[in-house]
Amino acid sequence: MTLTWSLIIVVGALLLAPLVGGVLRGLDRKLTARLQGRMGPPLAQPFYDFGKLVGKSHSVSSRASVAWAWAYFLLTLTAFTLFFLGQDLLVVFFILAFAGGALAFGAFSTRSPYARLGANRELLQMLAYEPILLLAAVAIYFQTGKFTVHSVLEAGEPLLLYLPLVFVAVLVALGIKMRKSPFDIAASEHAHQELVRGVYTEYSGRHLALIEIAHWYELVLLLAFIALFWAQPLWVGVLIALGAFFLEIWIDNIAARLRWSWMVGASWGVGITFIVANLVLLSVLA
Amino acid sequence: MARVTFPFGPQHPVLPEAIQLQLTCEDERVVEVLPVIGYMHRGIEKAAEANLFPNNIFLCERICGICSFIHALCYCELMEGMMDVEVPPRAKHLRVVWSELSRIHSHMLWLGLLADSFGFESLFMQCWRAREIILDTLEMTTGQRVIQSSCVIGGVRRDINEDQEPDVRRKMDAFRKEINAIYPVFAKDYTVKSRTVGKGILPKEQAWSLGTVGPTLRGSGWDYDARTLGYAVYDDLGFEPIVEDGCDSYARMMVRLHEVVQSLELVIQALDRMPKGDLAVTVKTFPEGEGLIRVEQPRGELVEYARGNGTAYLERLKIRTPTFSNIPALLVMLPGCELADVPVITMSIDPCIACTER
Amino acid sequence: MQQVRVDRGADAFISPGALLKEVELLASEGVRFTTMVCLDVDQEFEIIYLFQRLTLDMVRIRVRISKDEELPSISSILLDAVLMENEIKEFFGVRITNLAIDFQCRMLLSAKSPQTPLLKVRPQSQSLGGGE
Amino acid sequence: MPVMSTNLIKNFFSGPATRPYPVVKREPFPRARVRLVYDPDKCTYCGICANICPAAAITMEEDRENLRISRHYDSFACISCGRCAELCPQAALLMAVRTHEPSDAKVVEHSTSR
Repeated sequence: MTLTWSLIIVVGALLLAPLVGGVLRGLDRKLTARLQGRMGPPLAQPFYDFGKLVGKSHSVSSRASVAWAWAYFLLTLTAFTLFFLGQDLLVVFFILAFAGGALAFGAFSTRSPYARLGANRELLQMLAYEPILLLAAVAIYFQTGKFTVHSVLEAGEPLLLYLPLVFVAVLVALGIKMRKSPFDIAASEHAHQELVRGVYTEYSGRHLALIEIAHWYELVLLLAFIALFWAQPLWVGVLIALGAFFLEIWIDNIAARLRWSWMVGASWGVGITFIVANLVLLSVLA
Repeated sequence: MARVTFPFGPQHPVLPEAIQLQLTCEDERVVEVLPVIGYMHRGIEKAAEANLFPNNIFLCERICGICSFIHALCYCELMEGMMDVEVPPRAKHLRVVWSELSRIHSHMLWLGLLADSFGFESLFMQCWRAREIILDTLEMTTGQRVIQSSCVIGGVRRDINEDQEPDVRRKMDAFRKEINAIYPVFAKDYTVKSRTVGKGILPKEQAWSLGTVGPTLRGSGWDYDARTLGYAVYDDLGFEPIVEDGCDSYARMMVRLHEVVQSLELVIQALDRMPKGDLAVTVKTFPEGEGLIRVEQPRGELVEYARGNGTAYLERLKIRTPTFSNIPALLVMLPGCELADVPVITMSIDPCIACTER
Repeated sequence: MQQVRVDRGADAFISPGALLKEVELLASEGVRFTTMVCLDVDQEFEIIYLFQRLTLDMVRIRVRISKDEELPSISSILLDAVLMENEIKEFFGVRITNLAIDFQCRMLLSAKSPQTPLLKVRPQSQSLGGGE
Repeated sequence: MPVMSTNLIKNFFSGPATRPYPVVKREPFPRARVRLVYDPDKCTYCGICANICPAAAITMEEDRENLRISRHYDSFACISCGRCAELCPQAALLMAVRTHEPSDAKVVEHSTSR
C-alpha cells in the first residue's frame, strides 16, 4: 500500500467515523426501543442531540476537566488514526488506555462526589478490559507474528478460526467499553443509576458533545478491531462486527446492571482465561 | 479514599420523589445515612380542617397519586364509621375492585422502578406497559386514570355496569398474560437475583420494633395485612396475607409480585360476587366524636384518625401514611451496604414521600 | 375486626410523668409504636399514643398537658416514634424533651414557612374549599 | 440468565405499544371525565356547585344592589372530579369527554344571572 493510499484511507475514516458512529448509536436506540415495545427516537437522534449539546451555553465546573476532555478526544483520535494507518495494535490500545485515563482524571479534577466515584469505577473498568485488549493483541501476535494491523490484513486466513475464545473475550471488553448492562457501572447509557452519569456528571454543553463524538470514534475503532477477526474478505468481518454490536444491545436488554466486583471477576475470569486457554490450545495443536 | 458524603437526592433519577439521603461513604461502602425530608410538605392535615368534610375526599386523594383511591376509601370508611352509615353491598364490592386495581397499578409501577434502579431498562418498560392495561381499566370504569375520585361518603359515584364488565374481565385476562411473562424474570433471572437476594436485610424482630408496615413487614415474615381487619368486603373474599421469610429486598419484591397476582384474583372474585343494588346512600348527618381506622395501602397500613364536633368541619384529621413508618427501616438497612445497592434497598421499602409529608 | 369509633372512656389517661414508665411496660410486652395524634383542645394539648400489640390490636394512651408543659420523648424506648414526635413538635409547638434525633423544627417546615401551623389560633371564619 | 429473551422477541414482533403522540391520538373512554361544560341558559344560580366544589374552582358572587348573582369558573383550578355535574339540579353542568388543546393563558369563565 502506498503512502497516498493509506493517507486517503485515514482521512476518509476520520471523516466517516462520526457519521457511522452516530448512525450506530441511532440504530442502538431504535433497536433497544423496539425490543422494549417502544417506538424509539428517529435514527438521526444522536446527531440532533449532538447539535443541541454544541448549541448549549458554556459552563464548566473546573478548567482542568475541560483540558482532560480535550485530551480524551485527541488521544482517542490518535489511537483511531494509528489503527487506520495499520500501525501497532499494542500502541493503539495503550493510547486508548491513556484516553480512558484522561476521562477518569477529568472527573477526578472536579469536586463532585458523583464524578469522583464514577472516575474510581472508570479506572476499575479499565482494569477489567485493558488486559483483555492487550492480551488479544498478544494473541494476534502469536498468530500472525506481528503486532500491526497491516499484518492481520495481509494474513492468509481469518483470525476467528484460530482465535475463537479470544473473540469471546473481546466481546466482553466491547460490552464494558459500550457501557452496556451488566457492565454499565461507571456511567450508564441512561441516567437511572446511583451515580447518575458517573464520569460525565460534571460535563455539559460542548464538552459533553466532544466526549460524545470521541465515544463514537472509540465505538468505530473497537468494531473495526472486531472486524479484523475476519479480514479476508473484510465485508464478512464488518458483518461480524455489526453482529457483535447487536449482541451487546441484546445482552443489555436481558440483564440488570451488576456490581464492579462482578465485572472485574467476569472480565478476568472469562476474558483472560479464555485468551490464555486459546493460546495454550493453539500451541498444543500447532 | 477518605470519607465522602453523597447528597443522594433530593433530585436524583433513581428516586421517584424528593427525599435526600445523605450517605457517608468509605469508597463504595455506605457507613452512615441521614434521610432528609421536608421538600414537599403541603399541609393537607391543616387544609382538611378548613374544608367541608365531604370535600376532604378529594383532598385526601391528592396526598399521593399512586394510592389515591385507597386514601379516599380510607377517609370515606372513617366518616361512615363515625356517622354509622351502612354502605350498600354493591358499593363495597366496587370499592374492593378499584382499590385492588390501584394496588396492582402501584405495585407494577414499583416493580418497574425497582427494575430501573438496578439498571434493567427493558424490564422497567415491560412493567409499565403492563400497568397501562390497569390504568385503562380504571379510566374506563371511573373516568380517570390516576385520581379516580369515585368514592363518596355513603358509597361510590361510579358503577361497573353490564356493558363494561366483560371489558374489565378481558382487560384482566390481558393483564394476567403480561404478569405471567414478567413474573419469571423477577423470580428467576440471575442478574435480578444477584442484585436483590441478601441485600437490605431487615431481621424479623427489627421489622416489628421499627414499626415497619406493609410488604416491608411481610417480607420479614410477619403476617399482618390491614385487609384482614375486614373493611369493605375483604372478610367475605377469603383474603390471606402474603408472607415471605427472606427478610431481604428479594423477599419484599416477591411479596409485591405475589400481591399483584392475588389482587388480580380479588378483582375477579369481587366482580363475580357483585350484588345488584344501590351505589350510595345519602348522608345527612355530621361526624361527631372520634374515629380511628386502619386500611391497607399498596405500601402498607394507613392509619387515619378524625375528630368531629357535629359540624360540617372536622376538628382534626390525622393521617399516618405507611412510608412514614417505613423510613426508620432504611436507617437499619443502608449502613454497611455498597453504594450500588442503595437504590435497590431504598426502593425496596417503596418510598412514597408525597404520602410521608402530606 | 375493624373498629372505627373510638370510645374515649375506655382509654387510659396518663400523667406526663408516668408516661415513660407506661411505655416501657408496653414495650416489654412486645408492643410497637404506630402513631401519635396531637389535639389542640383549648388551653391544653391532648396527645394520643397509638400502639400495636403482637395480636395486632391497638393500645391507646392519652396524655393531657398544658401548652407550656414539657413532655418526655418516648424515642429512647421506641426509636421509630422520633419522626412523629418531631412532627408534633413542629406543627403544634409541643415541648418534647430528650428527642433521640432532634430536627430542631426543620423536619417538614422551612425557616420561611408558618410556625406551629396546626394550632387553632386562627379565627373561626372558614373558607370553603381551598385545597392547596 | 436469558429469562427476559422471550419477552424481547415478543415485543420486537408485536410492534410498539407507544404512539407518535401529536399525530396519533388515543380516544378517551366514553365515561372519562375530562372537561366541565356549562350551559348558562339552564343555570338557576342556586350555588350548589360552588358549595360542593372541593377546589373552589366555581365561585358565586352576590350583587345585592342589582339583585344579580355572578358565577366564575376557573378551569385551571378545576380538578375534574365531576361532583358539581352530578349534583346540579338543572343539569346545566356536564362532564364531557371532549378534550381541549393545552392553553398558555389562564381563562376564567364568567356568567351573570338576569
